[in-house]
Amino acid sequence: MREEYKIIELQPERLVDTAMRLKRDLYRLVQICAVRIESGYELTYSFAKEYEFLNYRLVINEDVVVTSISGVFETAFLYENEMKDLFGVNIDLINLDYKGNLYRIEKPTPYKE
Amino acid sequence: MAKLKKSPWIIHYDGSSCNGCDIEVLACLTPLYDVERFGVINTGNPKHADILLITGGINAQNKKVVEQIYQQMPEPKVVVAVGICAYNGGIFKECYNILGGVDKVIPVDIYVPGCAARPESIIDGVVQAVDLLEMKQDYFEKNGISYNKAMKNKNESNKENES
Amino acid sequence: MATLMRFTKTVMKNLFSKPVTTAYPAGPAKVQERTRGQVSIDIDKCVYCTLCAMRCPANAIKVDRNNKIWEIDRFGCIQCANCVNVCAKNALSMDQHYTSPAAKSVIVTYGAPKQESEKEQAENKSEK
Amino acid sequence: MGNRSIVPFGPQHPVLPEPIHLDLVVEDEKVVEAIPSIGFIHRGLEHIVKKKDFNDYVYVAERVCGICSFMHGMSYCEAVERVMDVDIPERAKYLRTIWCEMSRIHSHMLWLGLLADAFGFESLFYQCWRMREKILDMFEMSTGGRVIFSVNKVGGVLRDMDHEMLSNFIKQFDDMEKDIIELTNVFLEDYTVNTRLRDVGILTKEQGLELGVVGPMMRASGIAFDTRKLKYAAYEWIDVEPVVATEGDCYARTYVRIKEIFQAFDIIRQAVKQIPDGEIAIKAKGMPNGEAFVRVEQPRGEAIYYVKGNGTKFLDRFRVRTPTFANIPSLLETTKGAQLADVPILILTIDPCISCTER
Amino acid sequence: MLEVILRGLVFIIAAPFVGGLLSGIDRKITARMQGRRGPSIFQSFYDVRKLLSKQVLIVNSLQHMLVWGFLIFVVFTGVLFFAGEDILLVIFSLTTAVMFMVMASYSVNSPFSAMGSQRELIQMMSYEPMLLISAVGFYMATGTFNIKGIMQANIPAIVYLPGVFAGFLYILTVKLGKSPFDLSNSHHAHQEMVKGITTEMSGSVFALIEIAHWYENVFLLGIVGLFIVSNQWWSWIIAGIVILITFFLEILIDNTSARVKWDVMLKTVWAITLVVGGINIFILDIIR
Amino acid sequence: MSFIAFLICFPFIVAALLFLTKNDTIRRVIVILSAIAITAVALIFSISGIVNNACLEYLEDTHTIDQIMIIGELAILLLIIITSLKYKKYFVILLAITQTSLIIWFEEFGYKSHEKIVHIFSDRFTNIMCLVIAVVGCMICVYALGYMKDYHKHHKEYVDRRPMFFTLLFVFLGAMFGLVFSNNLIWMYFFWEITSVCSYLLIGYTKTNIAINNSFKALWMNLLGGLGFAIAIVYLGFNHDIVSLQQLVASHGTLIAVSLLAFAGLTKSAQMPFSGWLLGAMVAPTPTSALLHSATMVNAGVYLLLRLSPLMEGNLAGIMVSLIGGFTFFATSMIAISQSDAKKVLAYSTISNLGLITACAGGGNAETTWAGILLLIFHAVSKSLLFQSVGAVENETGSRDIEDMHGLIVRYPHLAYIMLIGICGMFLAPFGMLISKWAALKAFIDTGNMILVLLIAFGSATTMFYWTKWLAKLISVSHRSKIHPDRTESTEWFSLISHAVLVVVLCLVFPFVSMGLVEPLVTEMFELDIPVIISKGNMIIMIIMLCMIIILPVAVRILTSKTRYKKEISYMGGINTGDDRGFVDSFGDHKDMYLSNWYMNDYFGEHKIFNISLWLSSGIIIILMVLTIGGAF
Ligand code: NFV
Ligand code: SF4
Ligand code: SF4
Ligand code: SF4
Repeated sequence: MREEYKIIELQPERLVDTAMRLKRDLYRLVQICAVRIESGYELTYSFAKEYEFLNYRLVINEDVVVTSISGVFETAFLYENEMKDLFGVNIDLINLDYKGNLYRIEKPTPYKE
Repeated sequence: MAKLKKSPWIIHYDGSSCNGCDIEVLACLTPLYDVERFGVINTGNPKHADILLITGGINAQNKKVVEQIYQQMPEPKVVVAVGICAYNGGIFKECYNILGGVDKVIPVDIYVPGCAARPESIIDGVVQAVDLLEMKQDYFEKNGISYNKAMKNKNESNKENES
Repeated sequence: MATLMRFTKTVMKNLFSKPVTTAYPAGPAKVQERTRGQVSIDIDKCVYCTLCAMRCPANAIKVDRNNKIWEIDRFGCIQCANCVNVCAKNALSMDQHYTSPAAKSVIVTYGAPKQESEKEQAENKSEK
Repeated sequence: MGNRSIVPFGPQHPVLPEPIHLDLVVEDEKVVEAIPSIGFIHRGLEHIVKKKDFNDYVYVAERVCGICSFMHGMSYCEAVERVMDVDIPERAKYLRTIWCEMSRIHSHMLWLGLLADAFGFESLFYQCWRMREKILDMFEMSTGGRVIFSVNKVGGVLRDMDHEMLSNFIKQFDDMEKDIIELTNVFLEDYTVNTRLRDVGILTKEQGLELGVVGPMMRASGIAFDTRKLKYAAYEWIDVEPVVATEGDCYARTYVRIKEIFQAFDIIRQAVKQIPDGEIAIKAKGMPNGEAFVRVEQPRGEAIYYVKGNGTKFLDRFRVRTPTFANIPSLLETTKGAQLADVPILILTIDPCISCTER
Repeated sequence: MLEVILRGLVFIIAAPFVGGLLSGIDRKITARMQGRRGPSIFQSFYDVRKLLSKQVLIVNSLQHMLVWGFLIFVVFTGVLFFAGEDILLVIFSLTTAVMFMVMASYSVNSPFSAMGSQRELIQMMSYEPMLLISAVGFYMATGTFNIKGIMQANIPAIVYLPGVFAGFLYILTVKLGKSPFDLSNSHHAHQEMVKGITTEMSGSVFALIEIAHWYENVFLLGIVGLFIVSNQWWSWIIAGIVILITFFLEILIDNTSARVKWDVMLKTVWAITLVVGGINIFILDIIR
Repeated sequence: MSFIAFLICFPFIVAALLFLTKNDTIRRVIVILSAIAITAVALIFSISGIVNNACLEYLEDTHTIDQIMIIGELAILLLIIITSLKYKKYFVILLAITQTSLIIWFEEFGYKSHEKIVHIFSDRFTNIMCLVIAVVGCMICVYALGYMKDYHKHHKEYVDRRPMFFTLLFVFLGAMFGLVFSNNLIWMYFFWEITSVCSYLLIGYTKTNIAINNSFKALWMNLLGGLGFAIAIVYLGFNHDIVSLQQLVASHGTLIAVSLLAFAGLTKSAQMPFSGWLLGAMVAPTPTSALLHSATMVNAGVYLLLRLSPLMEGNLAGIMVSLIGGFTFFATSMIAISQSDAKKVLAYSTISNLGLITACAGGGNAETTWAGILLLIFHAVSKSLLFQSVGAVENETGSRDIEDMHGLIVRYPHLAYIMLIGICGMFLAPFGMLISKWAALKAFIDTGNMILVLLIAFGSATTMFYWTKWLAKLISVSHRSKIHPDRTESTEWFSLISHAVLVVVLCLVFPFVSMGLVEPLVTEMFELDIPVIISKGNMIIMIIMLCMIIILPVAVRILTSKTRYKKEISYMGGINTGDDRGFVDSFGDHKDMYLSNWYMNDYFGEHKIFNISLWLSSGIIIILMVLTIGGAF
């Protein structure tokens, strides 16, 4: 038997709203995960409240600019910096932006291929 | 004269290891293995250290750090690379951010194999390193030039000869 | 309640009992029955199928099917025993003893009769 | 410049077994600002799922970190098993649980030791690590490795522990428990230790939720959440109640971890009592296709594994979000206004595992 | 005069041996308390010999001079003490010595070393009053600041100065750099200040510091003895025993406490100084 | 006599001249020449006085002088009233009027034994004071030449009122000479008032709001002390028919008057509840501070206290003075820890040091007085040196923050060495603080004053802290910072170097100063043979220590000439960027490393300690004054 969880599709524009709503409802940000797919990226924002586990899925093209939710969930800055550095996802307005230096790697955005 | 033999002080730096080797290095210090009985102190300060125990491979970010720590150690000094990662990057050698083993940036004197290297192996490595230290010290006293530098010069002249 | 020097009892007990420190290197190293030391091969069983080499996550094994050479870089092996598990011929096993530290890697070759002796010597030396 | 010093803390620093760096701005010793930097251990190991057979990748996964190695291997397998929809034998689940909890004990003991080292209590550090050696011996006895076990595989485990071994372990645990009680009481009761832990680095429940902290860190702030209440390994058949403390300071975090050691003993006892006979692995057929999240409770807290397969033997994506990663922002929060001498302790009370964090 | 010189010479020659051995014994006992075998009791000598043979990395040459200053003044302090000179002078000379060390480690412009020296300064500030009060106590108990005079007392000073003695033991922990007060320099357990004040000292420069610490420790234990000795010969034996007990006690404290923060140190040391030392001399003043 | 007259009057004449001189060069010539003249005369006079052990007394028909003084006093009153009205400080007017009328009334009507007394006198103490004032004071004037030029170059916002400034400096000197030579208390009071007003005017030099406020603060506090002085004079005159210092010292039963005079001394030497004014004085250009803090102003206070010291043995006045002194010593040295402004540190250290002198004076016995006088000498010279060097550094670097003096030894080596000598002279060199602590401790133990013993023990620890950290700051060498061209004026250099030499020489000849000068003086004051305070052996040891410090650099050079060195950058966790000034920060960029001293504001901050201390010390003063006065009835 395994834990059940939901994956919910979300439009990038609604991301910040949703985050704010979740924050109001006392959810915590669990993780943000990026996956490189053919057309761009698949971003999963996971939130949890107690044992409930929600995943919001953004499927975006490479050039879409995603607004950072670090203004809402402070902790998001690490995930977002990571996605930016490793995948090259365009994320805007991170409150603590390492500008590509979170991981100082030789090859930029290795996951982008 | 065996001046260094009885008091090899180490500095431990974690390159990009998985911690496996690190905690084994630390385990060497603990009562069970107690390397202090050989006079080893884990100084944590390059300027006091004789032996650099380094675990894990080299990546783009820690490259400079490793170089600098090595540079800040006084002569004679020995580098002991602990773990497979420190030898050639180990299981991570295919990762995009692993440049390879420690010898990519500094000369390594002893490799301690194992993933994770066992405390006993690390002790063996340190014991070998101590002998090397003595050797380097003698060399320095005899020739007035540090062993490492001499070897480097030799390698370079070899390379020149080859080409 | 917070007390001063709460640790005294343990410390005094330690002081007056025998230290737990091992005798190593004067004494033997401690190993268990299942300890994964280094890979050893019964070369006679090996059919040079290269499966072990392909599945070795650290690429420590090289198998030359044509020349019937099975070679392992001792310093490149992460002792995961995957090769042991995948070898269909059970040619491989995990030794309890591990490779000694050295200034250069020990690469051991089996199979090809010429180099065997020399390299094996190297290995034996390093194992003392 | 006023009377503020700007100094680097790390990456090479004796109190940090692992490289992490903080830009510290301090006033006398009071930290005004601390910005962490990670990446000194970043290897990029998630990326090599694309190059390694998913069966062999478990050896990479368990080397995400040498401290919580077992759980990484296990969770990777659980995730792949979930994608492939394999249900592994119950005995394997129990074995995994036992190893999990043993890992937790070892990890917490290790942490306690490092904490002691960070506040300059050398003997205590040694004592903790000495206790921990016993667990390592048990690991070696049961898996053949001291820190990296390599006993997981997709479809089960590779090594069995027979009844004799298990009861031997239980007996040893009983002995150990006494010593550990004595030892951990020093952490909880010694005066000097208390001055270093109490009221240091307070994180309230609200802050905790906001910063998304996990694991003991979270529970020490009064949030009762433990991923072990979810179903993975054999936890669905085992009683666990999250250990909580409310103060949210370093003391509370120490308290929670200490209690978790005993909880782990308890879980192992339950597991040994309940463990059924049978196979320890089944053959997983086919190739993983699809995606799955798995959440497990690592010693440092909730870790999340994500696996996405594409029907070949190479996976598309493997990702772990490790507990330390989630806890780092709280480090930023707690260091503000702390003393420089607290910094190592604050770094340690999130129980950082940088190699986990940076992968 | 000759006697004074002789005593001084004996101190200069013997103290490093005693000090080195003491530190070796310290390490051995510490190891055993931690359940390990530990190094040889001559380990400190091995260490210093090694340090002397190593290359010296310096950040600037000023540092070397200042470290020498430290050593010379520590030795001088000890000589003054064992030659039986004035105790206030001794304390003053010790202060000067430590100041040299502080400056040596500050002069290198390195973060940890500089912070270490600030901490050393705080330590100094916290123990200094107690040192002075000890001297005051001696004066009140024996009527002289002169150490030779103090040693000739009919009744050992400790009879009058139990509080001051306790206070002195307290600051001794600070002076010896033992846990819970090993703030500025870490001997073994790791430290947020790396090696604190000795961070930038390597090779023979560091060896000098070690040697100076040997001298210093012998001298400090000498003060402990000073509390006990009187004009009776057997008091010397008791003094020896008390010194050994004190030494063991310090090791025990070192091994059973965490390092506290500087504010706790400052507060407690001053409080102890005030309460134990202060009350002691007040009472002494009344009953005199 | 003519010498004394010269010393008192000549500065006033020079002052008048300077007031009229607008030309820089002429001023320069005048100042230098008159400084030389004053110093020379003072040297000849004092040294011959000391050598001949001459104790001079002058009985004069002084009616005209008295009349002049009355006029002078009225003039001062007028000045105060006018300026106070301008700035609406009515309280000050009240104070001024009260005391001036009191004194004038007394002089006109109560002053009976007019002709009997000695008006001017000189003994060892006056000789010493005279030397200090002349040497240090004149050098400060010379220093001021260069300094003020630079000052107005850097501070265009202030009106250049240099003629006024130099006039005041010389008036100040004249007044100080007058003060120490006066035996007649009324005369002393007159000069006392002049110094108050002078300092008030000097502090207000820049005419900024803050300067004005601080100058009034100085004025009212000093006037309050003056009031005490005035009351004491009246009281003495009426009740005991005493109008001169010598009479006062010879008589032994005028506790109230002593208390009142001591009170005046405390205000002038900026002891604790009255420390505010000296701190405020910092706003003035540095020579002012140097003058106020070392040779003049505050010294007037402790001079008076030391004079009275034989009268304070074991009585309430003594307790008050020593308690306040000890307390000030401790409290202000703690506050000094939390300050990073060099001038402020110096100000607090002055107060603190004067506290120690005050405590010594209040101890009322020979040993402490001995220590107090020695400390006064050392303090005057070192403090003046320090102020001047801080001023010079400020003119060079534009900052007087100690933090900005990081690595001064590399950037401005000469200034740094000078400053080093100054700091060492303050507390490190074996003689400054140590001997006074020594003697004071011993004396206070002997007299059973344990509170003071504790205060001194703690105070010396805190003193050490702030000096050492400053010292350390100066000598921290960072790689590759450049030597900067030094543009300090020659007059400044002259003064700085002579001060530095003076400090070193004073330390070296300390035993002679003590034996030849101070010990006989104290013997004289207390009319008994003082015990050996520091034995010859100990003196030798101290000299050895001093020599060790001096020889050390050379010796170490020789000792270590064979060591194999390698220059290596400092340790920064492995991420140091190139040299020891920066590191790679969390964002992968270069960040400058910066090291600051500790200030511990949470513990020793001004806000934490100052006000509490004010209340405490006011409490002490009020209670003890009330007890004294109450006890007399
Ligand atoms: N527990 C744990 Fe890990 C994981 N996942 C964590 O941060 O230690 Ni290396
Ligand atoms: S060698 Fe193995 S255990 Fe050691 S760091 Fe590398 S992966 Fe970890
Ligand atoms: S898998 Fe077995 S049989 Fe095949 S090459 Fe390897 S060792 Fe030989
Ligand atoms: S044990 Fe693992 S690493 Fe070693 S050779 Fe076998 S498969 Fe490769």
